[in-house]
Amino acid sequence: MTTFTDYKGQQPAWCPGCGNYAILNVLKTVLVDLDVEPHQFTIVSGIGQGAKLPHYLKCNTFNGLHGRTLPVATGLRLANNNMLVIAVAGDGDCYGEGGNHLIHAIRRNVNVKLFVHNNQVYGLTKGQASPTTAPGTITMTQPFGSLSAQLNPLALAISLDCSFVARAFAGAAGLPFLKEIMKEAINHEGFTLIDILQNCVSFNKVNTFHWYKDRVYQLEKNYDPTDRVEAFRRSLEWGEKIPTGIFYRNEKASLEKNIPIIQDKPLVNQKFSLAETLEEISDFY
Amino acid sequence: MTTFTDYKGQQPAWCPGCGNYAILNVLKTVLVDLDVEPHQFTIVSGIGQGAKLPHYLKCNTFNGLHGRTLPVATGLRLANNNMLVIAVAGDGDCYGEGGNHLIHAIRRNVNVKLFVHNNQVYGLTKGQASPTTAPGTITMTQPFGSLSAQLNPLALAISLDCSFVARAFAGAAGLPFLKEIMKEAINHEGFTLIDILQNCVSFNKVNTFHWYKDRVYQLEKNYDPTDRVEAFRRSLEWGEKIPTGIFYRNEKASLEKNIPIIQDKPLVNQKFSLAETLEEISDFY
Amino acid sequence: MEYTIRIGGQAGQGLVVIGSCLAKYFSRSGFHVFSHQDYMSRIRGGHNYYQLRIADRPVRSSRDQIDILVAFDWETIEQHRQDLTEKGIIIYDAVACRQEISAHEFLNVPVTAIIDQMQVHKVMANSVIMGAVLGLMGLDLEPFNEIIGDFIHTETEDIINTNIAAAKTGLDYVANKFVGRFSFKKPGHGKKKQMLINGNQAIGLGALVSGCKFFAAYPMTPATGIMNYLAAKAKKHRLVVEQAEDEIAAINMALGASFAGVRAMTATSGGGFALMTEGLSLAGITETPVVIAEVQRPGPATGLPTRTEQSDLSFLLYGGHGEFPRLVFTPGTPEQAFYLTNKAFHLAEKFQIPVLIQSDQYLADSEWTFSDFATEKLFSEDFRLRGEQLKKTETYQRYAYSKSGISPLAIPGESNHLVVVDSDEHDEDGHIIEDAATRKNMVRKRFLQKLPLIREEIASPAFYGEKQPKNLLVCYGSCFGVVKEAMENLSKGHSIAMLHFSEVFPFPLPDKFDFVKLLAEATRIICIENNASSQFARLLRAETGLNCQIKINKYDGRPFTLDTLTGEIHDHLY
Amino acid sequence: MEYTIRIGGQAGQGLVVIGSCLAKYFSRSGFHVFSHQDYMSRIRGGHNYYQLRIADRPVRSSRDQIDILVAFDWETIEQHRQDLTEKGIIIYDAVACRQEISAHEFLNVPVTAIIDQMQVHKVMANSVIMGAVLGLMGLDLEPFNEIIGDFIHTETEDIINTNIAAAKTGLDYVANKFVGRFSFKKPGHGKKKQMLINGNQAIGLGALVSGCKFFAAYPMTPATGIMNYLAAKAKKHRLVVEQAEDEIAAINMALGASFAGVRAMTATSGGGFALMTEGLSLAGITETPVVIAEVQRPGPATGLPTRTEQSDLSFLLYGGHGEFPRLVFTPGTPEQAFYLTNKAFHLAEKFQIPVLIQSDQYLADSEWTFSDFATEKLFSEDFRLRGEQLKKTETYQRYAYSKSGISPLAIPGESNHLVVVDSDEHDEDGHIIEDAATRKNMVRKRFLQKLPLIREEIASPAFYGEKQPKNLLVCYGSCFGVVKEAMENLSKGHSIAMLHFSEVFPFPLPDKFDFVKLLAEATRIICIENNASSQFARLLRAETGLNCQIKINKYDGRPFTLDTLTGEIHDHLY
Ligand SMILES: Cc1ncc(C[n+]2csc(CCOP(=O)(O)OP(=O)(O)O)c2C)c(N)n1
Ligand SMILES: Cc1ncc(C[n+]2csc(CCOP(=O)(O)OP(=O)(O)O)c2C)c(N)n1
Ligand code: SF4
Ligand code: SF4
Ligand SMILES: [Mg+2]
Ligand SMILES: [Mg+2]
Repeated sequence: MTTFTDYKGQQPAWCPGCGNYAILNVLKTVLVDLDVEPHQFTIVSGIGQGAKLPHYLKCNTFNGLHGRTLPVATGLRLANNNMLVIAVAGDGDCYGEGGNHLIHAIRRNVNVKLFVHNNQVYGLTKGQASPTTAPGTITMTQPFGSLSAQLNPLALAISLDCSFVARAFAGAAGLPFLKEIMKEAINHEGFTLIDILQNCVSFNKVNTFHWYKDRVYQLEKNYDPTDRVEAFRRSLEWGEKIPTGIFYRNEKASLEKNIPIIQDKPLVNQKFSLAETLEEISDFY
Repeated sequence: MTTFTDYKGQQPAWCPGCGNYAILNVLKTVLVDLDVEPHQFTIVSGIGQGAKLPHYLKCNTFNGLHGRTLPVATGLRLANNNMLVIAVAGDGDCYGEGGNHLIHAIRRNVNVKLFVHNNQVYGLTKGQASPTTAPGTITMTQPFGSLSAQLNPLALAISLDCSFVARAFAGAAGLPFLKEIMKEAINHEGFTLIDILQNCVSFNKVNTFHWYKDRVYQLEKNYDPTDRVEAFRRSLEWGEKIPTGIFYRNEKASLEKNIPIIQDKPLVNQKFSLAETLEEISDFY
Repeated sequence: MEYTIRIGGQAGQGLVVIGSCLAKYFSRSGFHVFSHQDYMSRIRGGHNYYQLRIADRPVRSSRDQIDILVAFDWETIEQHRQDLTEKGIIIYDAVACRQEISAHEFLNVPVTAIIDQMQVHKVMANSVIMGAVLGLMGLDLEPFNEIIGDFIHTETEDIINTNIAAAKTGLDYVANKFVGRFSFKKPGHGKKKQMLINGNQAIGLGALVSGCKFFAAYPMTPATGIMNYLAAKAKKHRLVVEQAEDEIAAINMALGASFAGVRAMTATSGGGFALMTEGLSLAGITETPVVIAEVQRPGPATGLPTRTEQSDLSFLLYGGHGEFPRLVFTPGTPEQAFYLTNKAFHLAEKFQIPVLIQSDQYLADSEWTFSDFATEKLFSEDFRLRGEQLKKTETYQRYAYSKSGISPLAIPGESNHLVVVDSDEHDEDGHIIEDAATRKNMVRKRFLQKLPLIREEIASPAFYGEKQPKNLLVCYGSCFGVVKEAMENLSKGHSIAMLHFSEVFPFPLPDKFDFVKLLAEATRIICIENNASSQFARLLRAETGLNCQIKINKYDGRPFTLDTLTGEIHDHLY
Repeated sequence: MEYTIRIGGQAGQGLVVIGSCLAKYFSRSGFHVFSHQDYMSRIRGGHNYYQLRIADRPVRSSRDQIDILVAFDWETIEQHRQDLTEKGIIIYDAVACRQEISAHEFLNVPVTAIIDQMQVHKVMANSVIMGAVLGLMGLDLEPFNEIIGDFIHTETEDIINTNIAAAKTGLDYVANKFVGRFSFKKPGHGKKKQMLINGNQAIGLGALVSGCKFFAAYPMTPATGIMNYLAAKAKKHRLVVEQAEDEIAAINMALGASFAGVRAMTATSGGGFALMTEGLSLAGITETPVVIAEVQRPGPATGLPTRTEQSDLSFLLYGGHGEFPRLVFTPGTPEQAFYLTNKAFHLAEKFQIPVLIQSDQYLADSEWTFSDFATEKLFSEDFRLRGEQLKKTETYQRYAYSKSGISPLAIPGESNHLVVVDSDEHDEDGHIIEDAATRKNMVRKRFLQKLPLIREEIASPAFYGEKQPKNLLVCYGSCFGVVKEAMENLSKGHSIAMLHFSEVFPFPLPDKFDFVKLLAEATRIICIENNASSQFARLLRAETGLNCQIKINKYDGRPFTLDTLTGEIHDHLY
């Protein structure tokens, strides 16, 4: 049995009051409950405030490039499909710079757990609009206000038939729920997206902790997450009320399950035989 | 009044029987009907078979990089919002390499007409799986068959609230309909996506001309393209029957309309005053 | 007369407000200022500092020792105390630092108490501190009162007045302490104001006055300041500033806009530039003018996002596949950055090529003072084929062959001539070709014929010091200021001079000024670079065959400082 | 004895089937073969050709003149007729070419008629033609019958037999024509078979025998052949071959797989490499082993997608931001490509760095014959810290300092040691840092300390010819074969030798073999490159200060051919 303190990492460099602290702590409690030891999983992240998370936790870590979290996680899973792989990204990281990888990781249904720290802003670079920023928001680089429609990550994922699509809020009331969803995601076989609403005290003065708190609610107990069209309909709710929970799930085989040669053991544990490969030379005679 | 021959370009290098010929011809008839002179529009394309189209037409052309069609088209529109800009891309070009740009061009709602020549394969590079290739398809580079879910461009666009989303088939029966849709798209203010089913006689032996012909049908006359959830539901139809037509439209202001400084005249026609800019130096004293 | 002030504390405590406001105070008052910033990649906490050097003569670098240390926290005192000159003073608030120190160099300014007493918001602490600093230097609050509003982003009278009052309190508090310690002659108000500008602002301003109408970029430290500057001017000067989804989109948008007929630019740092290299190559084959500012930070990969290095030179020289002409400028001061940005737009359009301006975090964030920018020197020629002239052109081919290799650059849509550009190899009309003959002609047109003409536009390196030096210092880019001051320090008693390269590629020819001879005849060439592998020395050898016997490198993410560098050079002198 | 056969026609007419099947016929029969392909970026139509050179001694390049031209259409005759030797023959089908020519060198083989007569599918035409070619050379159908199946991708007996019959008909048809024109001694069946392999296959095979387990790439001509080869072997040898959504994903996937503990690779061409440069830099700072094959085509941008050039050398040497060690190999033959790919995996893992293998379309598609590959020379060491050895390691730090700069490379998950890698500057544990001291130490560890050790692994350039040559030819990569043959042609009557560089970066040291002295003492250095700007000559000067007096360049998208190059060199000889 692991304990909370087993996962104690570096001292976070986040601002006091940042929603990232809550996500970090919830993740630790999930790991304790699932009894995953630090060496049994890897967190892959990019660059951004949320992406610093693995340093503040004890785990195997690949803290790569801004936006490139998912390809790294995919390569890692294909080379070792026994490793639990969690991808941590920001909204700019994953929906902006890395948007193409999100689309295709979902299509692959690679068994990666993606947690997006969605603070609706570029935090680390000091407050530019992100794909999820409310239209009209004026920033240092959006002199006429953000002119693009707000990206709806849930609708996007559902349109791609993502096998697990959820939203949670990293706030006091929402934390037990976030924990529950994280557990579900980790236990789900296939690609899972959790869009986590996270307040940024320094740069997002619109979508504050209370802004979220006053709006979020949980999908009904009897909500059926297997109905794709209904899931899409619900994913469009955003405004006075913002639903949280598991919007859509779809039990289909993961990418790894479809690759015959890694069913007995992961690639990383497969012995290489020089002799066998040398036989290929005969083809050329 | 322009005539069909006014648009005669280079000799196409496409295979005999390729669906691209039909698309090229339909586009010419549309231009004739709309009486757009060759110098009054620009086709931006990337790299692929479909992307060679502008050379086979008479028009201003920016034949750029594989996958980068939409950013070029966006920059062009922002610099000259009087120019009709058509973007021509392949399914690999636009949904694969260029996926991120598609997402964000839709969010911007830049007034670009995107025509995707979707032959569900990488043609120019000789038959690898594209994002729209049927799962399981075995190719030279997909030894275990294509393992990714088939990308549904319509559902994706609808999830992003794209202002105009359509599908057409580049086959005899479908051609008048394709023409109609192209016209609608060009007359629509905002970003428009037409996913055009196009047969590739050389590399797509599954989705052949007849495969499409036997499946496509037109959305009902009374179909309401303003209902986003319904549009999503219909966009999921793919199999024995494949709907074509305008799935979704949404009359919202284009990106260009939201930029105050280009409302009187396009950027390219605005005079530059050195004197005025030099006044900015005083800020530094 | 010169003094160095360092303000240290945590991110978010207002160091930049104090530092930049003081810098402005002194430049307004006619002093020369040089400031540089040292900050972490975080928004709150940690340890940052802002350093200002003030003098009655031009200053171009930072000193190692400090005369006044403003400490927001105990860590600042611990980290920087040893850098104090023996006359130096540490201004601190015993409450904020959680201890009182009796040592002679400590001056406890009870900021917290003053704020409570005045019953004002605690941000006013910044003004109290500024007042204290000025008081300690025996100065008054003029022109503090004029400028404070700009730095706290307000025009509200009473907020400004409260700040002035707070500053006054701080000033009065120290007024009769350490009197005359910093005997400081404040120039009469006749004294001409100096302009104060940093590297990023200079590039932004340079773009603005060059008629840049379109700017697309993806935020990346330390380049974002350029975008911030231009975005702030967008409304007034009618620019379109677009934040792209990624750097690939940024450069392709710029190319689309340039194709349409407007002057376009993008800016980024190393990682973003990596993503732009394919687009750079596209600019090359399509002959589309574009200006790219690359503001370096230490790599590889994410590296040290908020710090400085000169480690991307080779990447800018050779980045992008295939062969095409490009220009690479490496300004050494905000003034050079301003003029070279203008020259970049000028030559990008004249030769229809990509032009790269390389800066770094040190130059980007450093403020320099200048009496003024001579604007008559600015280029403002329009090379586009447009309007009537275009309409009356009989036949038009985007890539028509010519002796110079330059083909007419028409505006699409303005006439019935078609503008066709292609990333594939193409013919004069811009259509795809595959034959050997056309390929050869196009490589010649686009590359080999233009190259010598482009090269003629390149200025010789700047030369300072003894005419026939035994010791010749070589540097490029942001090392200019510190190397020049070090050279001046060492010129007494040594045969020394320096060459600074701000237009590095194509490499300058020795025809106008034979710097190659100078190098060949020097007993010792000392190359000073803010990187680990002496990339400029490598370029120099590739171009001239000459080897730099001594290489001084710094690759810890920090800029060279005057005193250390002077010492280091001294150890190597012949 | 040597003959050159050129098969010309449209894309999709089966030129490659005929060409490669004939190549195999001759290599199987013990002849030496060199083939190269010239094709357009289209799937049907246009004009392509496939050229084979057959001899009883090793051949390494293509001739300008041809002995047998197989023409599928009239355009082929028009384009290539003038390249015929005076004894040369043109095999054509008057029906297909829509005209009959009486001229002596024309041999009308009524393929269409034969096919109709035999009432077989028209693809059999290929076999008829192959039969005719063999007949003309006075050869029989052995071993045609053994191999034809592989080339038409069938094992079905009667399809094979019909093809053999078709070939027989073609052979009989020409049997008594031009008898003895190509007096051809067919080696007895004792004669050892030769292996026939092209550059892409050699890199694929090299990866396979080096234990490459993960390959991710995005299709791009002319690199796709590497992916095709490995994908075909995926099932049998248990590789994961993943087609990425773009090149950025491809290299990042490879890094993820390598981090997990398997040997990983990607391949692309110039434009794709441009998109990988940020990931390359990531490999650099994270010290993650990875092998990247870059198969060049003429740029810039899309350029000429199916043709050849050596224009990305500088880009591979300096691509990627920041400073980190890398290796760049430029094989000159499929055999070198095979061994250097193996060496690439070996050194990538030994030093935990990215290793780049640069090829080009010419090398990728050219088939060479070799008696065999000596496999005992292959490296097969495993440098990973895994299993028991890892478990019993007391403390583990991914970036532990060491004299060599190399830190233990552990497999994550195999023990309770944590493996932490970071694209930010980091400490020995792999966690983000910002302090100057750690930064300095890490740059030393990962870059400065490893560099000299990596350099020791670099082989000297290959040297052929006169020991103290007046004329010294210099080349690298795919120019090897043609330069070597040209040098041999010119060696009679001239003081000439050549240096070929296949391991170009870090640049070889002159310690083992003093090629620098050799260059310095040569009267004339002649650098031969398949590009416009002599990128290798530039590297040579940057490394040695030496200047190549003569530069021979080719940048029309085609490879050098033996006769033309020989002449060109001859004009420059001292
Ligand atoms: C290629 C590249 N471009 C830009 C950056 C600069 N950058 C670092 S983080 C970031 C965005 C941060 O926003 P987000 O992903 O939402 O994370 P947050 O800080 O809000 O948690 C950017 C633009 C980078 N590191 N690399
Ligand atoms: C950066 C880059 N990667 C890869 C390629 C090679 N490439 C050219 S076209 C193409 C895909 C073609 O497929 P699609 O876009 O569907 O067009 P189609 O040929 O099927 O019409 C690829 C991979 C390229 N030109 N540039
Ligand atoms: S800037 Fe925002 S996201 Fe970043 S640490 Fe501070 S509060 Fe959190
Ligand atoms: S390969 Fe396919 S898409 Fe390309 S031209 Fe031929 S038929 Fe058309
Ligand atoms: Mg964010
Ligand atoms: Mg396609």
